[in-house]
Amino acid sequence: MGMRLLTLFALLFCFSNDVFAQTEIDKGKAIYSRLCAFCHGIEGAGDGPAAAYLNPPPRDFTLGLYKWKSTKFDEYAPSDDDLARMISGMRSHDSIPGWDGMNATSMPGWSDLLGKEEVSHVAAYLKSLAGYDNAPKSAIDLSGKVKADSASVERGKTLFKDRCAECHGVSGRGDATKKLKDDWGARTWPRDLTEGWTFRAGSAPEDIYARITIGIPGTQMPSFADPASKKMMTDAQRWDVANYAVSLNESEKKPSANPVLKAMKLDGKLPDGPADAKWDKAAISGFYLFPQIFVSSKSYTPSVVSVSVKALYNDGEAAFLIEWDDPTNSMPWDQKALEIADGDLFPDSVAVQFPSGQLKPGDRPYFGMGGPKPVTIWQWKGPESIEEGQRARIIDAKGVKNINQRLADGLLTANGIYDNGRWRVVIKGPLKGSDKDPVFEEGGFTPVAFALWDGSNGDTGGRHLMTGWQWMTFEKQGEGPSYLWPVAAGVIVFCGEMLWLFSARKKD
Amino acid sequence: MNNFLKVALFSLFIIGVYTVYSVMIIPPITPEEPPKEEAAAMPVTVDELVALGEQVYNGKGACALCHSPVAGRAPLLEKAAAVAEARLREKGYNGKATDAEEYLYESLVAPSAFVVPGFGASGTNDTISPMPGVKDPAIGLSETEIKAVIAYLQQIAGVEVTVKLDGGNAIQEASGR
Amino acid sequence: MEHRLNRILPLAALAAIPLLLILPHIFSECHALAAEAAKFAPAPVLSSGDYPKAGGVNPRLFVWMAAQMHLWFAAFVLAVPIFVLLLEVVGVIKKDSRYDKVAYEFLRVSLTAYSITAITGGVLLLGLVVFYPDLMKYLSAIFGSTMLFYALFFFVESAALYVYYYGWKAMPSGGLKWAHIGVGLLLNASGTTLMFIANAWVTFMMTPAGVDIAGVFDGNVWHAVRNHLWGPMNLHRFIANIAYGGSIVAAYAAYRFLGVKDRAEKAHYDWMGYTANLVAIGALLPLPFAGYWLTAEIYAYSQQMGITLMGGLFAWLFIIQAVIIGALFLAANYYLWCGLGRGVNGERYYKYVKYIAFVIAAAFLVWFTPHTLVLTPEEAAALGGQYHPLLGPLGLMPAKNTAVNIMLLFTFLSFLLYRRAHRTPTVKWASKGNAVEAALFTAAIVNIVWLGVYYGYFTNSVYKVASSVPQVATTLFVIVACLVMEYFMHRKAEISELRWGVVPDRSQYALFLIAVSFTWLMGLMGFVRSAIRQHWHVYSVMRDNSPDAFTPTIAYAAKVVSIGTIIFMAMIAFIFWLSHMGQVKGAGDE
Amino acid sequence: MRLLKFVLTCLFFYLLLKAPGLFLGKPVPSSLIAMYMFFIVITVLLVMTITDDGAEKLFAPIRSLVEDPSKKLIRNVVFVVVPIVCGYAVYDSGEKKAPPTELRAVHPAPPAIVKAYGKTFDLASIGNPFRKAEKEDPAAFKAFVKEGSEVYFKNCFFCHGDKLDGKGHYAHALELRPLPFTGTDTIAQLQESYLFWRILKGGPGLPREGGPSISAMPAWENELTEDEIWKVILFLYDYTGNTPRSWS
Repeated sequence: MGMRLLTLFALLFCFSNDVFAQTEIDKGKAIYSRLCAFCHGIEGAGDGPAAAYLNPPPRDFTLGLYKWKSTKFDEYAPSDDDLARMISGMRSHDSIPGWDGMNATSMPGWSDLLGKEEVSHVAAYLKSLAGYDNAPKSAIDLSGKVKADSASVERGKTLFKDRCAECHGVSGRGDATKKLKDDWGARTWPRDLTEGWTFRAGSAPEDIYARITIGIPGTQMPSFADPASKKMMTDAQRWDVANYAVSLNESEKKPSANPVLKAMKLDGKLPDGPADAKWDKAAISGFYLFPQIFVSSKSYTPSVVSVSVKALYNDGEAAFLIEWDDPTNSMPWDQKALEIADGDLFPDSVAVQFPSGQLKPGDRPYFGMGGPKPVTIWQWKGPESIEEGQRARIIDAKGVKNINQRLADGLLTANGIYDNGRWRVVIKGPLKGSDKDPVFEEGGFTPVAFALWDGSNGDTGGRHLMTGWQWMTFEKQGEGPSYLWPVAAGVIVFCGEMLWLFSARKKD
Repeated sequence: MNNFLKVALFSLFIIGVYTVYSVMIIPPITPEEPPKEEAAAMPVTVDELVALGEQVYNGKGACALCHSPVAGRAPLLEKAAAVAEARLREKGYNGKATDAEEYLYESLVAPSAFVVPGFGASGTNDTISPMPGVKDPAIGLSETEIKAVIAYLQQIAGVEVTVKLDGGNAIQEASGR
Repeated sequence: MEHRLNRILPLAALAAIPLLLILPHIFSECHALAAEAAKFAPAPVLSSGDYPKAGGVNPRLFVWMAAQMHLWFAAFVLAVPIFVLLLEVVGVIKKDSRYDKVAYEFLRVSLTAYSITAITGGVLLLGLVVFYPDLMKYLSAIFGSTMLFYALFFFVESAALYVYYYGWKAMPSGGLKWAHIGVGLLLNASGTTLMFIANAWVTFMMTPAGVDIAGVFDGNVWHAVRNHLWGPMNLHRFIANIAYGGSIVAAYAAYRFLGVKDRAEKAHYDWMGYTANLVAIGALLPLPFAGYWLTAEIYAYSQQMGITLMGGLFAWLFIIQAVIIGALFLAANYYLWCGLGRGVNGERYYKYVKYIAFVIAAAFLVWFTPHTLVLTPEEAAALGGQYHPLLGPLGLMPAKNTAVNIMLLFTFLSFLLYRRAHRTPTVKWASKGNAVEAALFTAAIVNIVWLGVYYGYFTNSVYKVASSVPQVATTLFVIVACLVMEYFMHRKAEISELRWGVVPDRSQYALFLIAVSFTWLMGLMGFVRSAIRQHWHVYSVMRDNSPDAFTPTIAYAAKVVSIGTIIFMAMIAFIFWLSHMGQVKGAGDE
Repeated sequence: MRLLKFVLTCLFFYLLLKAPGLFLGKPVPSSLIAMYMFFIVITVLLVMTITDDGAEKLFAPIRSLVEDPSKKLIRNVVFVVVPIVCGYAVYDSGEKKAPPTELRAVHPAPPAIVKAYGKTFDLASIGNPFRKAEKEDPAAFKAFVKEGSEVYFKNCFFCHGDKLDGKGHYAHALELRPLPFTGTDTIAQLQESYLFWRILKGGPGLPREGGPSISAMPAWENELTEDEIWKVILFLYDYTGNTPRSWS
């Protein structure tokens, strides 16, 4: 009897590893087909029903190639920790608000639905799809971190110009000179390093160092630790570049939670172009963009995450300085733009939208080009040919199907400069010009919305990026608020106190 | 006097609180402007006529206010145009219409000509309709609008739209308003 | 001879009442016969040029203000005689001269108010005739005959008032006193009839009857008078007047209480304030039912008008109403709590006050939690939308019905404690009785909350409204059952004398709050009653095409009502001061 | 001491009202807190002043501050600080420049009927035509749900999210955040016909109080077929484990 039991245990012991692994994979598969298959496909080939509408596309697990791993460049597979991190969420300190998964992609973090164990089951299933069962445990070494002083940043800058600028652009805005594709054939764009909040796997120096050191497998981002590469850098050099990349981040452009565009009042003439020094004093506000996916020709693969806007106004006009990073200027005679464009090349464009005329409280036109209540749109359009140049137009719209272009001559001016991957466009137009134009009152709030066309991403007509109604305020002239009321309040209270005191004395 | 002052201040304070609450705390909602009599674009095609009818039915005519399953105050009209012909032969019918379209017109301007059982004004044993005539100033539909509503009713009932717009008449009327 | 007269007078006054009710019938019949010959014109169609302009005066504001003043004063002078008469009768029956003294004091006050009512009425008429001549022409073509009646009753009322007032001292006792009461009855009957007649004009403008679609009058004035809203409006205004009169009387007593030093006088005014307030709150309780009837009739006449009132534009106005009625309840309770000190046993109930207060305040907060929350963009972002998982359910009707019932129950509890503050039951089953009452309360609360929560949130939408009826029934049952039990329990109780006058001065401010809130609320609800006509003079018959035809916002109306309230309060204060002066002088003469 | 009790009681209720915002991330609107606190403070004050004795004790510290000669120093400090604080409060309130708050009903009343696909739908009586398969033919039902899931992931999930939690990858850019379907306070409270209407007519089809000008929900009648909408509704309930509200 005792003998038999022992044998049973021995047998169990022998098989248990395998048996447990098998059930883990099954559990993982069950979770996978319930939650993950919609994007990544039933077979894990990255071909779920949603896949066609996503950029970056969902990962194909059958290859076992992962972009965001922490193992060494020559190690094909990610570590178990990497897999767990990718499934449960990669939140970094600077991600887009509300994003709990892989930043700026459609991959959410699952830690709110799945426990640690379940995540590991899913990871086990994913590993089984690629055919490897034991993941490496070694991560790259972060101990050689170089302090981010100015010398390091300076060294990094030099290295960056030599090693990285070809793809990321000299200013680091991702204004590539090459058309890039990843191993699955999907279009990729070099990251705009001035927008740290769009980095997929974090924007801390360590994160960037990891990307430089490991590369991004499956894409043209190579490992700079690979001795076989001509561009190989030493550990310290890679830290220098990482430090420099961190310094490129323009965090003031990151949209805040509830941005309000503050227009500053000027006495004289408003600037016509973006180079004017008058812009320096105006406050900058960032706004997140979403692609137009409401009517007809929809856009599912946006190429710009946000716009930054400044505004100035005087008694009769308002001027907007709109800035966004764009890998190309989308000018059809520009060789680089033609090369990089996805399909047909259209001119870039940007537009500002207001409700027309006076607005009653709580009464706004439809944000998508108005409806029964009209909107006024000021649009700037990049040049379609060298001769034609940039254009400005005013559109009076009462819905997408009811659009009237108004003669903008002399009313609206618009002027853009493209420089190293960044558009800076000034649109200047009339306030209170006619009953169709927007009306503002000093100190008041008015809704405003923006739209953006990236021509090299195929944006034209209804296919574009946009914001919903945002608030804009026309700040009162003269610094600081009135001190009259605060002082009056103080004096009244003080008099009250004195009155009280004297009446109390009198009673005695 | 001292008491008077105290009481007066107290009362003013109470009034002040109510005022501040009503003026500053609750959200400002601006009522709609009084409607302006606008001459609508004259429908030319049948589709336009039906579209105008739908607009009037849900808007100016306020028909949907009562003729809806939620309100339950009046019969539903999805099949009204289809049963119109049969209504003429019903016992309770006391109008002068001779065909379906005339019947519909009549039930719009003189609703008591036939009252659908169960929907009469209370205490009239279904002889008088609680519905106001649509030419009534409270609703005040024009001839064109009434015809448009009939066209709309015929369309939702799935019967042929028989309404004909007498062009000259309609235009004349539109400019008259 | 004199003896016989004494008997005939009250009888005649009594007989006058049915006569008053029949008269319009008779009259309208005659009128209809006469009208057959005469043709009436349809309602005129006006353009903005048809409205005269007079300098910088805003016609609408002028008429609004004059009408509001007239209504407030009218409510006051109609309510006070009802009060006075009641007090006089009670005084005679109870043989207590206190009542008589108070009654007389009030009548004097209302004398001045009476003339001011007439003056404001005249100003209102002037404003209407000057600024809206076509409307007045149209209305007087229809109501001309009733205006004659109005004049007649005005004369009767005036005469009755003077006889009533100047005859007070001359008819002090016995049959003469009864004759005097008869005159008071006549005074009240004619005053109320006056109001009914005026109501007909107002309600005709909202729910016109007796005219065809073009506004052509059918000649029968009784048809026009007896329009949809006439009945409910009469009832609603009649009850509201009593509540209003009570609150003003209470406020007057409170003011005098604060002013006098003499103990006996203090006690007198304390008692007067308490009694008047009890009447005011008592009349307030059935008011919502009259309001429901009124609203139901509005819906029945025109769904559009009903929806404008309750659902659409004015939904927030009812939140304001909730806040004010909540404040009224809090004040009424505070007055009762402070009054606990009047009874010798009051102190033992102090410790319960905070719990009652907590429940009432909580119910109040639920009551005015709006369905649609006002959120800053930050809050909206944090909530991820406008829906609030915790507050959202409180915005719905079931929560509010539950809250109101709980509030009523606990106010009643305050009242029970107040009653017990000077009673010690002697019946053997007293402790058992208490236990039963406590059990009743607990069961009622559980039932109300359960009904509200279950039917409101866990069953299907159709039942949502259905829970309110059993809830109200529960509340009413508990109130009646407890009152009956209290009666038997305390029938032979040791009743100690209430220490009238022994209340903190602060409690009197609760009475001011009630009076001010009533006044303000009347103005606001009057506004909404009138505003739901929107751009019509006579709804659906005669359009308002004046430049002021727009419907004002609630904020604008609130400002107008506030200014009106302040003016009215100032005038009332002046009247009281005037009568006080007269009294002091009179006392000096004696 | 009584004054302290008063202050602490009010503070307690204040914290109670703040708690949902601090701990659950579901803040009570500040406008409402202000109103609640106004009445709470008054009620507490009322309760503490029903007797003269109590009122006297409550206000004694303040009275002595004014009247007691020995407290001259504190008095002077308080008398200077209070006006400054008041002045600052006024200054601060004048400074704050928040955009106007706007009202929006979450579940506005649906119309009685909607028209789409050349038909008229009576919202009070229609139901999901595929719902009956849930009991009669579970296999077919599963297939319907799967079809619905595909509709969802081709059209809806960009905003409403992989997890149906309203956190799609474009949600951060939308001013009105997309509605989550998880939890018991959204679709669990609604009938399927309500969802049908919302999907059919989208943001532009909302009544005035629903914020038709700002809702980014498209009107799907132009994009999806009737069956697709009903199937995606099946999926929404199935995935989140909610059951639709019914009338019967």
